[in-house]
Amino acid sequence: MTESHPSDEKPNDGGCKAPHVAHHFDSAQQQYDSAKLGMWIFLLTEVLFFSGLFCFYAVYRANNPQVFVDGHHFLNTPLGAFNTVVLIFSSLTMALAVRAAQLDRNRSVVCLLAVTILCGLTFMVVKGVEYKQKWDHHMVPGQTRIAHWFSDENTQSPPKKFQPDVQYVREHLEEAGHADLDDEELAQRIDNLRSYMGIYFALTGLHALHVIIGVGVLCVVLIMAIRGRFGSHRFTPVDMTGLYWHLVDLIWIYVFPLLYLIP
Amino acid sequence: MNNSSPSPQSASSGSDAALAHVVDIRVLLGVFAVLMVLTTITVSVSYFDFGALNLFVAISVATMKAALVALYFMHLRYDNLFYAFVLLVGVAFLGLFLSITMLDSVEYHPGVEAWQERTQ
Amino acid sequence: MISFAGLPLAQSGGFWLPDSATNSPAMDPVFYLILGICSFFFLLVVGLMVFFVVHYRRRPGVVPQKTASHNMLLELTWTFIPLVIVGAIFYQGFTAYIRMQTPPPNCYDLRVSARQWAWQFIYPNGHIDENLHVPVGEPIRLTMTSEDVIHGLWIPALRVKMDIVPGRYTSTWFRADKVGTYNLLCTEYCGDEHSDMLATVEVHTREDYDAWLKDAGNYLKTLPPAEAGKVLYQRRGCFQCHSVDGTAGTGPSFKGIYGETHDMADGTTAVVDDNYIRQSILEPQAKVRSGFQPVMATYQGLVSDDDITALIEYIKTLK
Amino acid sequence: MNKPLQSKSTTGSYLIDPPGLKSWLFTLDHKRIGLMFLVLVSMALALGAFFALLIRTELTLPGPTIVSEPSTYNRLFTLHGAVMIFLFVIPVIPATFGNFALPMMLGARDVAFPRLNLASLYFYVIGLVFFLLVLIFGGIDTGWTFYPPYSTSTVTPVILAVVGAFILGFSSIFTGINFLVTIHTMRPTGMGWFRMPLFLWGLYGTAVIQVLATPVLAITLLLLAAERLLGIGIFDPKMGGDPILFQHFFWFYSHPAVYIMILPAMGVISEVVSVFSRKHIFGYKFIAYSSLAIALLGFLVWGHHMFTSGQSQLVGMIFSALTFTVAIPSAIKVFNWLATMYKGSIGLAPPMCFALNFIFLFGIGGLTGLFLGSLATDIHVHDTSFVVAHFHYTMAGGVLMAFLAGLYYWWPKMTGRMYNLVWGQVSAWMILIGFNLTYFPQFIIGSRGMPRRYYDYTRLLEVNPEFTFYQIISTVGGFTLVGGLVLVAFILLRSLFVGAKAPDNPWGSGTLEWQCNSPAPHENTPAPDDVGDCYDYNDLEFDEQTKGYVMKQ
Repeated sequence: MTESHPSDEKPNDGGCKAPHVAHHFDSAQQQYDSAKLGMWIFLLTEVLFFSGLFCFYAVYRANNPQVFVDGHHFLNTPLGAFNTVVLIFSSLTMALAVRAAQLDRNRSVVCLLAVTILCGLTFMVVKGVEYKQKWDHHMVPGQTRIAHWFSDENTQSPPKKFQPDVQYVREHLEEAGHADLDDEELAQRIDNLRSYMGIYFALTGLHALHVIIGVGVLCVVLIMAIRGRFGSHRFTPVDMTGLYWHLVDLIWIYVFPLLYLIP
Repeated sequence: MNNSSPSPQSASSGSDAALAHVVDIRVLLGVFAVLMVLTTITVSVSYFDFGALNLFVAISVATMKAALVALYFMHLRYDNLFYAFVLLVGVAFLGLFLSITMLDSVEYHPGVEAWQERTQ
Repeated sequence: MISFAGLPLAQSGGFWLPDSATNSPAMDPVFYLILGICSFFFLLVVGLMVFFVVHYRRRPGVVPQKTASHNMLLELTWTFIPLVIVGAIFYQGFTAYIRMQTPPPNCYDLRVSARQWAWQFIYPNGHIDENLHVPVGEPIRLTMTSEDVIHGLWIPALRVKMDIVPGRYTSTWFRADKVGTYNLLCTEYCGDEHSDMLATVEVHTREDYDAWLKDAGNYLKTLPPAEAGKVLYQRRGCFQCHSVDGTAGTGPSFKGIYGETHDMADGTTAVVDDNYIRQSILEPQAKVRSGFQPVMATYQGLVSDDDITALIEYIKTLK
Repeated sequence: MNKPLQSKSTTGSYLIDPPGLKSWLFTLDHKRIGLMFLVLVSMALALGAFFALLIRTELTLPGPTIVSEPSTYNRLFTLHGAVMIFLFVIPVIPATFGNFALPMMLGARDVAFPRLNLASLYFYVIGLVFFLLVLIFGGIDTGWTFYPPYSTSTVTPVILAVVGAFILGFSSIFTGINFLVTIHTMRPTGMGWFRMPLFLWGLYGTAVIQVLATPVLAITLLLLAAERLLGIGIFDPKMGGDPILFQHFFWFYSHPAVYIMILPAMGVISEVVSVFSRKHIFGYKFIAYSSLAIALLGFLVWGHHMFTSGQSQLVGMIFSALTFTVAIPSAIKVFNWLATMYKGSIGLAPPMCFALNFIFLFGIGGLTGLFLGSLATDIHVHDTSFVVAHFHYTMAGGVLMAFLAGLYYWWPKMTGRMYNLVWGQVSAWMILIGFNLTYFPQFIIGSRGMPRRYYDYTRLLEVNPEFTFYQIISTVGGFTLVGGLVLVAFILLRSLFVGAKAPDNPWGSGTLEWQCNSPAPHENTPAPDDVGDCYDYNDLEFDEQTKGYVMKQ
């Protein structure tokens, strides 16, 4: 938030507006409606932002179904399901927080926001565990490059290769019923896995980024709630953050079955 | 569109009227319960193979869940219809983008396959 | 130097389109149809505009006359008339496109491989050439792929254009009806030497074509290795990046390179010997000379052992 | 009916109230943000024009002339394209005149989210800095379209440019959200949707595209960066990706983006044509609806950039058919402008001169689009100078002319100064002539065999000896055109120092922003209860004393 210069504070029409209504709005309702419409349009941009990834998913899946059959064996469905529950629960607490704010129950707002934040953090921890598993088996595209950025070596950047742990891949594919793969076919399948892992990390990574941003915004809102900034006529920040948080949930509701469940 | 946009003067009388609908707590808890049931269903059916239906079932359940979240948690059911319109525009454009791009890539895919066969 | 040949009077073909070398230029009538429609509407709009500006210019004492601020009938008219016209243009363009894109069943098949920044046309007998030679009056189908980035094949005289995409095949077809030599250019921007990625289309009679093909495919057997290497150097497009006169291009010059020791980008040194040249052709990224970018694509599977031997012999002769 | 406003604002000019540098840097006043955008986009225009002159000079004669290396030339045309598109034509009219005039035209005190508006300005500045960094690190050579796999394999700093464009996307989205919400929720009681000035309809259509299309560009650029850095196997065929997919992603944004550029330009022309003909705009609803139609149809035609790219024939046909539909709303607008001029009293002040230039040049640009939308002819002229000429006629002939028309039109309200009208007309002629000399020859050489993005055409001369002649004409035109732009800058900057004080309503416009003092006061005057018809000029008469228009007594 930037500094506002003095004349912004001057109510323009003789002070009949509530003090939290900005100078350029006529009424609290107009201000609230504007914020809400703005938020929905922002959510619209978010939907289209993710549309690129869903589009890539659809195109790649339509043309290479086998890769998805192979690929989804490498994801941990129980962890994904757990995260789904966590995120939906956090949506509930968020919705309850908005309700509490509308009803002037400030202590409930604080508690419910705190629970929402905790759920968001839990989600991130579980996501971290999943990512760690992938990293340990070299399943991240361009992993050597990433490792190189964080190392002290001052050599040329290594090529962007995808070289997962062959034994690990073989075991998983055997579990999936591909017991008798010769080396050449295995190499081919590993090669194809690159795009699958690419879409996995792009989708879940961008989603996780949204969760992190959401948690950050929630923390700010929580502090505002602790300071007693909200009430039945001024709950816009809680409401808007809630809409954003629900959208993040909404996207996960699609990501989860598309990546983890469909064989 | 004129009527669906939030009207500036609807509450200009003062800040006494509530800004937005307050959702009944039983509705919120009920929606959460249904969402949990749907999650259980979609996870458990994933252990059975329905062939081409897999995708259909998963997307249908996800869409039901998404609709519940949007209608109740995001208040669309109680709010100005225009917000729902905005969300649907997003979904429609996603559909447009996805369908034409997919149509094209499926159409030209034989050229890619021929190349892959030759080089492998 | 500005020569007077540069004046547009010297242009061949019509004012807008170059000479056509094919009797089935489905495109040209559509082009002139659209040109006619465009010219008419442009003159109409600008004519009215100029007339209004002159006739209704602001003068003292003259006030604007009141006219209707809308007229549904008039507006629907100028909505539907253009709609019908563009519908007609679409239909013309569409049918011509179908004719341009549907190859007849008995096409003569050639393969094209594009790379930065050279063309390789692969003939049925396995011969690879840097120019496109075709027999006159026969439908030719090109099946094309790229080894590195996207290129585009354009033969203006034949009204043929198609992008060449790595990782897949694209194809196009044409029939040249006039014996002669025509330009073939790359139209999809592909890097430094994009504007130098030119080849010619040589249209022969069937007999000449057969004779050329027989002759062209045989040079490895009929010529001494060093001379065959020189032909390969030309035909495989090595010249695009590697000069033989000592000037550095995208890649090092071949002049006097054989037997020298050079610094590599990774800090090692290497002697340019038979093995090094072989490796540089098959795995160009393995040892890149310092001061040059690792941009060369591999020729693995595109050159035979005999080809490489001939090239090495040729490079040895460049003192 | 235009009614005089009850009370003129008591605050001072927005230029000096509140005073101080800090008050400018942290301002939430839409007028100041608009003015700062004007300065920034003009700088971007100057930079882009500089690159353009280098390109033109290089192409004048065959062989290397002033640029000795093709790699330098490739960087020049890439930077010219990227700077002009991302930093100039996309933001120019919404960010400058939109920001300046939109709230005033609505009679609102500001846009709905003033802080977001300021953020939009700073995101633009950051994007600009990224492009300058690209310049410092040697420039990129991918073309502004970033097609992989070239963009994932070239050694130039593509990531920097991609991040820059990504950030500029945010700037654009913020403006779009702001305008949509402002138009929806902050219209005054008396102003229904079809009482809005048409410029606002143009901005509304633009904002719709900005929020719908820009996010897709953002994700595309992120994926491109990931592909280049890590190889996630999306666009690069060597990693299992599909380069055509990138083109779909890219044009899903970039085709609608040309309507982001042209819709507000058409809005400016609608205002100017009506005001300077002293006639009610003809067919208001058709013009308003055609803005929305262009915005929506613009999303259905992206594949016409890909007719020769390896796109399937089926999809090519679908896109060709849809492409032609988008020609209709543009044609409607042009006919309506002509009908507005009919029986008017046409004054040829500089804004109107540029509006006429717009109709002339955009007419050529739009009509030559028919060659490119038609499948058969596009095969031949795709990726040639013909295309270059076409989009310069629409983008430069359209957006740049509308920008200059709007600049001359709103300048008195922005700065409080009048400029020399005669020299303004001279600049319009100079630009019209220079423009046609530059780009018309490119149609001819394009259809005769000159590809675009060519550093050198020596090897084409054997078949096409006439190219040199046309290229020389084109370069002469290019310098005339840029000379005209310099003249515009000179005329306007000079007016700041010696220009007469501007009257409140120098052109006799009926829209609300002209009802306040010039330069506009810090505090916008709220709209009256009955807004009236902004295209009704009967109540206005010229006042010799102030040299401006006032309400009839």
